[in-house]
Amino acid sequence: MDILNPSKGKCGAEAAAQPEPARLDLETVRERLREKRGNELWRSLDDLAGTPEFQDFLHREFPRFASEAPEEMTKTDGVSRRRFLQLTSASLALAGLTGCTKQPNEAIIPYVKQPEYIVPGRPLFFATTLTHGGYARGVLAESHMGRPTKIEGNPDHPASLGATDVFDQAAVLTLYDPERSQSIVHNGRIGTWGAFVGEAGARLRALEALGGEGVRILTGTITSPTMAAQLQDLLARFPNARWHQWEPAGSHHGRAAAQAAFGQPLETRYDFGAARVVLALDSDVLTRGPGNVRYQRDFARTRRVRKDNLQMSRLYAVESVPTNTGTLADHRLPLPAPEVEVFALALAQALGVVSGGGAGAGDVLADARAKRWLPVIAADLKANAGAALVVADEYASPATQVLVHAINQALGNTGRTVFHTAPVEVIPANGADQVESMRQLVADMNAGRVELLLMLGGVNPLYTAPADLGFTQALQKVDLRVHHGLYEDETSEYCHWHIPAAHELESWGDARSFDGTVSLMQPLIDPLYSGRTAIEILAVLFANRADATSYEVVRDHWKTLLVGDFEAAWKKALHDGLIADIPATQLPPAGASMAGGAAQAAASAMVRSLQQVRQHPGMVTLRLRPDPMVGDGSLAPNPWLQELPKPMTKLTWDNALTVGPAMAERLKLVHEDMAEVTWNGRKVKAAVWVLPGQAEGTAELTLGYGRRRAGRATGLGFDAYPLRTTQALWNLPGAEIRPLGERYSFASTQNHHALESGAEEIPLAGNEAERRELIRTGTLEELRRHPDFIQEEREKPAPDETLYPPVEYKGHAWGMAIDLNVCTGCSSCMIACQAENNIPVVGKEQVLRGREMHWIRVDRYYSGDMDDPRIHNQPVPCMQCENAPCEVVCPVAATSHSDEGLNDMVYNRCVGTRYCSNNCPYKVRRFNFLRYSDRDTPVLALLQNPDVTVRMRGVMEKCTYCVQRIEQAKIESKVENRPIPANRLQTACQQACPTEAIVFGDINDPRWEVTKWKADPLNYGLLEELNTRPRTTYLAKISNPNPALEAEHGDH
Amino acid sequence: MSAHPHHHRPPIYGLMAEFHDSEELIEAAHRTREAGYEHIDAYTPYPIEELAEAIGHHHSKLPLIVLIGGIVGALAGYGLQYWVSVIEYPLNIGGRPLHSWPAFIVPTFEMTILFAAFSAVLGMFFLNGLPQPYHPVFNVPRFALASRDRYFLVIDARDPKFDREGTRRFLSEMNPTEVNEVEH
Amino acid sequence: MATIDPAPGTLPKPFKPPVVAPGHTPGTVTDKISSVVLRRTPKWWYIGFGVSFLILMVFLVSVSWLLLKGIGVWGVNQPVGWGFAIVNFVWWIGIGHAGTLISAILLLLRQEWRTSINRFAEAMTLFAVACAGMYPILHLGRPWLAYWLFPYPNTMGMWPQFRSPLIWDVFAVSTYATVSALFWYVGLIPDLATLRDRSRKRVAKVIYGFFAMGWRGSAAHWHNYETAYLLLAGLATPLVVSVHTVVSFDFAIGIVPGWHATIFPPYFVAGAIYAGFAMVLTLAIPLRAVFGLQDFITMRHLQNMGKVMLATGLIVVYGYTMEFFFAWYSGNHLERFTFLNRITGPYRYHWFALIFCNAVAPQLLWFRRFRTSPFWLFVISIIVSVGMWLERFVIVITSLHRDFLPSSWGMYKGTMWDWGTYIGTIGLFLSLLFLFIRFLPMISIFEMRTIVPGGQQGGEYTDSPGEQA
Amino acid sequence: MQIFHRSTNTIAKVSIFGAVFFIAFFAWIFSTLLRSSYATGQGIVRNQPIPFSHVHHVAGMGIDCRYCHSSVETSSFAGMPPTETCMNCHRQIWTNADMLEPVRSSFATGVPIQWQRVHDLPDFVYFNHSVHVAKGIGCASCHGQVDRMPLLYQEASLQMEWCLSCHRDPGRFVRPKEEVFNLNWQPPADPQEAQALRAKLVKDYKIQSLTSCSTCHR
Repeated sequence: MDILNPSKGKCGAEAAAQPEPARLDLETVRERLREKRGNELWRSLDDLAGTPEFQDFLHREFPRFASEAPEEMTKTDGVSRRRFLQLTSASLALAGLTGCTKQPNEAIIPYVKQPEYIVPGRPLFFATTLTHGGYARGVLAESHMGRPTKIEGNPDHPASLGATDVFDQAAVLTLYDPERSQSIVHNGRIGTWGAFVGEAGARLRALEALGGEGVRILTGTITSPTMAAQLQDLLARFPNARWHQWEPAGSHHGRAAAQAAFGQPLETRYDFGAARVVLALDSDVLTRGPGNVRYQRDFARTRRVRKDNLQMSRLYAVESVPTNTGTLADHRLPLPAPEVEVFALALAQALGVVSGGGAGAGDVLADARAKRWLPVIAADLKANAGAALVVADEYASPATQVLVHAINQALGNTGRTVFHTAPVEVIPANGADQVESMRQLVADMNAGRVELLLMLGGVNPLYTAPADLGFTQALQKVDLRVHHGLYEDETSEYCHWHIPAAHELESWGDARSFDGTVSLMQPLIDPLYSGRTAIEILAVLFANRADATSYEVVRDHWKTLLVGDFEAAWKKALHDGLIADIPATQLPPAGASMAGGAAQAAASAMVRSLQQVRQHPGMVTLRLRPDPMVGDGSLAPNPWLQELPKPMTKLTWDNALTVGPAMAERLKLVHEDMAEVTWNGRKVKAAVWVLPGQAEGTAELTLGYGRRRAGRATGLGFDAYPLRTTQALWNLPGAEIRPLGERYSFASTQNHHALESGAEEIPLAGNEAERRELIRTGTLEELRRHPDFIQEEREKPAPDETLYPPVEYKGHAWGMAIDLNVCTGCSSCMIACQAENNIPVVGKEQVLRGREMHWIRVDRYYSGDMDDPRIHNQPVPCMQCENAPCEVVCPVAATSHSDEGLNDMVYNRCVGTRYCSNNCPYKVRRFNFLRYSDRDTPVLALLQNPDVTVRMRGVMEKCTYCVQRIEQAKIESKVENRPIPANRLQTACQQACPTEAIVFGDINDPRWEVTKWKADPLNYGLLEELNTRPRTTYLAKISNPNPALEAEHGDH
Repeated sequence: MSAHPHHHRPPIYGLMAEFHDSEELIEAAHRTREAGYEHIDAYTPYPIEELAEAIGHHHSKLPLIVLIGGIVGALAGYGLQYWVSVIEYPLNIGGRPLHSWPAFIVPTFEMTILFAAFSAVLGMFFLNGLPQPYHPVFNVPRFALASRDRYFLVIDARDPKFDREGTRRFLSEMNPTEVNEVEH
Repeated sequence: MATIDPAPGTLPKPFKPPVVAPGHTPGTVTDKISSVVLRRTPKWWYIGFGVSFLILMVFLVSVSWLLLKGIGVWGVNQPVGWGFAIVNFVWWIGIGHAGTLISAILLLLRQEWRTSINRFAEAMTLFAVACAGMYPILHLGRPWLAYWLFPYPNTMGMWPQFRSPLIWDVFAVSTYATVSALFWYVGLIPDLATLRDRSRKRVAKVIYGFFAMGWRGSAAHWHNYETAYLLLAGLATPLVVSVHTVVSFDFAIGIVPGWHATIFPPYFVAGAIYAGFAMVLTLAIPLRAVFGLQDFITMRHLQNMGKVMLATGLIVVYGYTMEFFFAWYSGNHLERFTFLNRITGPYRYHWFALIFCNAVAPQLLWFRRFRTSPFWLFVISIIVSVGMWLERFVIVITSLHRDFLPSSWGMYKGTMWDWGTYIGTIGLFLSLLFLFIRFLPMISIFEMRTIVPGGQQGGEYTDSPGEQA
Repeated sequence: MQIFHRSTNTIAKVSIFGAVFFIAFFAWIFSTLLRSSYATGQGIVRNQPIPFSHVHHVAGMGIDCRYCHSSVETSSFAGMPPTETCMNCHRQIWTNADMLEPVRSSFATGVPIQWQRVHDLPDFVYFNHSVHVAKGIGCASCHGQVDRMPLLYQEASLQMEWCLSCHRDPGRFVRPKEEVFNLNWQPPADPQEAQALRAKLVKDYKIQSLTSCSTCHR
């Protein structure tokens, strides 16, 4: 598959644009190597490395490499570990061609000076930081001989605690993405840094006299203290310059609500660990937003039921569109989007937060069930006042969020489960309201008041700006337009200059996480594509530090703040990846007293809007939300994220207009119909996905698709931005949806063929899953009354029910247990596995044929009423059956059992009969139907994990329990002659899982957590009755329903 | 059946009588044997059971050969599987025993058949001395009809009772359509 | 097979025509049959062969593309890991069985009427097996490593895994192919001798002579020959039964509901004979017309084959019934679901078509009117061939597409390359067949001689000129 | 009439009989080729940028393996000496030998020396030096008497059957850990003694026979 190949046309063009064809750049190198394969590739890369052009090229692109780095730098941050040519020495471990008997010649390229901390063949881990929407998450980056190959969570970082979300995992692929912009572009031709600094600098000097009149800087949300300082200085020197922020998927309403409630744009964060009862109002708080990883971890800990701990928190979800959070809810109530906000109002009334309470509470509610639920929930919240938590959707209307703030305050949750701090982001002088800020900017541009516009950090307003502002036209009026980003995009096309950005793994920098913690960013590798950081650009342009590196800027910034022995503190900070316990870095906790009457005002505002809404029943509210995988669209070019099934729809490579079954019927729409959405005269075409559990009167279309200029992502899915205006960013009441009579085909990884095979497939699948007891469920009550009820349901055949003599596993016996009770379906495990195990991407067309390659998948089942179904998530890796059906049928013994009970898969022995896959009841085996692994793009070879074979066409592959990690741990223990420390060895999925839903280890050894889990009465195996004796088992999904609502529906 | 070089070589290979009817040939064959001729052979367009006895060819050794072939095949087949799965590279395959004899039956059976079939065919060639593209009888032009609808009796010149004239007379008495001398 | 005719010798009853039309002698039989081979090549042969060869080219193109791009050009996927390739494999192998059955089993049962059809039935077996044999190799992800399925000492120290039904297949199918070839060749030797003696051209004489190995019809030779032939028949009989049993194991050994059934071996074997006889009819009916061999392939043969089809067809239907019965009776939900899914699921039309072809249509054979009409027999035999292909499709695909975990359900559709490969092998089959009928006697001459008057049973002697062209 | 000459009888019989030997012969040729140095690269001297002599450095100067292959005890990869290591000595001695020009220029320009791989396993095989060393398998057991190789070549076939030959019975090659880097170590001459030693080491070093696939393939 050439899914990751840059289009050759483009490269050709750029090569042609080279001033002297004799000189090389990465493109040409790639061109030369394009037809090479595997080992051969490395050889030729080495040969090439000898040529004078290449040396010359290195001098230009990687000056630090060619001339040794200053000793001081080498010591402190080990620049030399990131030298380019070392990458080629990866040949000593790089997985390449399989299956040939005669080895081609290879070269070994040792260091010239070997850094003392590098042991060739062993990875190093560096603490660094990745940001999403400006917010930081501390991570550890695994580096093999200078090649970052994998991201893990940083256990010491409060936003991670060792876990990651899908975006963290995907970062390494973006780093190497050959489609990243690779050279400065000036009016469509290759430009040079010198020329850019010349032109922009000249312009600035001219404007400096006018105090920077006409200078505008547009960035995303910025939390970096260093950049904040830079911008401050800058605005001090250029008082008339303006800095604008635009984060398309930022928490605009959150800020507005805080402003309304507290008079300042405070940050709100939660402590799920302290909450006994949680009410989520249309909010996917557990898997969205900057704090999600931490929130999941905390929440999961309140839900982990074990025989020795029969306590768990209770979660209510009132939502219009099913969310991951909703799948965990003990009670889930689907309501139309506007009605959810009304529910907040009703609750406020019921709790006496606003008037209209008492007996009349709930009258505002239209839905009968909501009426019944309201008092119960209110009572439950009251009963747990102080240990309760009401969470509003960060995209919900400010009014709703104000009410929720008020409710939490009334319940005394504030300060216990809800916390307010000063804003994490840096607020520009012109206010926190980014929408307003954009309006100003456009107004200025239209008025011709803008001469120089710097768009830093990959902002892409031409794609993301509110549609009613007319940003595109306005932009043309700016004399000098500069765009800085990882990719050439819609915006860069309209700019005079495009400056390639350095990836965060190539950059020095800092940022704050959701709780304000300052996290440091250090590069794992020199910029592959000569990218530059925003910090550098600001320094060079505005601080006249022509040769400034972001390293120096960041370091200098902290020199002033890190008290005591700076070097020591700095080293520690770099080592930990964060700057802790230094007052200067803490965010002042805000005394969050609500402005009087704010709640009442919000309430009446909502009542007003309510009247309009209720006027015409049957009206549709369209929700616009960031896509669960590609966010606001900036991640669209990342193939891992594109192919990662979206939790609810299991859809890949597309977004969809989701509607509930009932509404679909009403609007005469079926799955995969094309429809036209109209709102305020604005139109968008999109294909329909009928999503069980989505409330009547609510449709959702995610942002981030329909990119017009995004390389391989161009044209995927449907662009929702044209509907998005400054009046309504998130919820569009009064939208019309009209069938177009055209069809579309979605590539989904579950029940692909809902139509082709009869639209009934999805409910049928759900009910079959229930009938086959794939997901065993129960309630806390049952469990308390009868701890063994799961064990008694099990149909595990007794050991003597087989003719075969039992196989003894002495020594280690690897096994895994998965706690369905806390799995949110966030899919971090899937993408972590993909990164760890060199799993290829196959593309939409192949997914359509049902050939996706993920080794672990998250199965999602709906059962019951499709308008209000029970929704379950079930991660399914290889079960590593002791009586593996796959092994018996393999004619060449390509899959067999290890002494430790692993179901080994030997790629280089496999001939590809696919019999094993047919005979696998869990269908966890994956086959390389075509040559999926991209070996044509040398830079992508750098991404491969050298400890895992890259599979060739025609061989079977599957989850190995990360056998490379197991073997590494065993070897270390043998070399050091000590046992493997319990619970230290983790699989990739386990390590990434935010909810600690997966444990792995030696089930022969009671010290390991997994052994305890398997001994728990909730433990059961999938399809045990087949006597496959799976080593992977599950803990049943236990819910904690409110007795007062039991009648509503059975055990969830 | 082909001429033995060591003892002295008679001038001709033998005498061939042609009959147009199987009955006559069988009759003739019996009489020739009774007359004491040992080295005789008969040629027919299709198998005739009595004829074999008539010319003194009683039972075939072929069944024994095939039996041996079959047994060898069976042993080889099972032996191979046992050696591979239990001795050479014992692997835990889906928790099944190393010596999964029920699974080994099929290949064993097939090997038995294969070896037996080969020994049947090769054995037949061996016993019949085939291939033998050259044979004196082909020197007689009429012999081409042996593969159509004519029946031939040949008395070998090496037969102690053979006498070029006497034997010719003896054959003519059984009213064949023709009697020919067979050149070497 | 109780319906088939009484011991040889008894006079054929009026409604039961003889196995050879009256008036034939060893001579006429010899001349008639060998003339088909020895006379100048008729124009239609070139046309027929040309067309088949073109279809064969479709095969070559499809296979080249397959090897170039990978198995992904076919429709196979997760969860349906096996598609057309395996369906076609089982289909062809099944067809092959009739040949061995006719030549071996009917020989042992002393069914003399087999004589005039066994030769090309055996040829059909060989060619069918040749077609079948390619699929297991082509359907591999890495076909160039197919030799790893054979046990041979190698530098990896690795050996085949003998618990896998696929290895059993390797042994069964390769043995079957070899034994069939031997059996066929041994049967040919006397006829090759005949052609050697009949042909006028030097080249032809040399070639036929070379393969005839100097056969001269010596009584002693005939004796060993007959013994060998009988023994081979005796070996081929259990072999042919074992082969389709093993093929059925490919499924029965698996745990997939719809595969995991003890009834598979018998009903696969029956199905094979069923399909095989259908194919024999499909070929015999046009051939006898074209070459005017009605004298040798008489209505009696067609009728008997019709009866065999009816009988085996009923066994197959019994098989289907039992599958469903077991599914219900076992009380196993997965089994029940699978079979319910066959009738009501997305592939229900395939299933109904299969029932029509294999269960309904052949019931016409109860009536002599259809049994004795070459046209109707031809039509029915075609329908049955289609039906048997559908049967394998239903077994392979519908069982896999919705198995244990609903999350992994999928659908399967053959691509143009699947079809190309399938139709292509039909081209291969026909091409080989055309070459065969052109250069070898399609009816066993020497065995025919034994059953005509003037043959072994004696009878009046007719003199006929030596050689006639 | 006769079609074939008398001689054809013999020819035909002989060729059928001979076929058996013919096939056997080809099988033999094939398996020999697969194990020949053409396929395995055994004993082939690759031309290196510098004609480095292990005889001189190991046998002559008595330099320990680990001086250059420094990560052999800690990593899967034994390690190749950085130019620096060469220069440690060659700053002082042979400072202007032409032979060493590549080393000096590498050190000057910072462009690494490119050695041709001698021991190269397929990419789907994961060999780990550290654990073998830790279990008392001597360098010489796989690399042969490197100290007698003026120019290095591959001693063993490195084919899977070769790996298995030891993994099935590691005892045969184990030696005391302190002797691992001694290229000239010999087991005790007396068979009983040698056997006793092996048995002891296998026990002390907890040596298992690992033939599971994932031991080497991942």
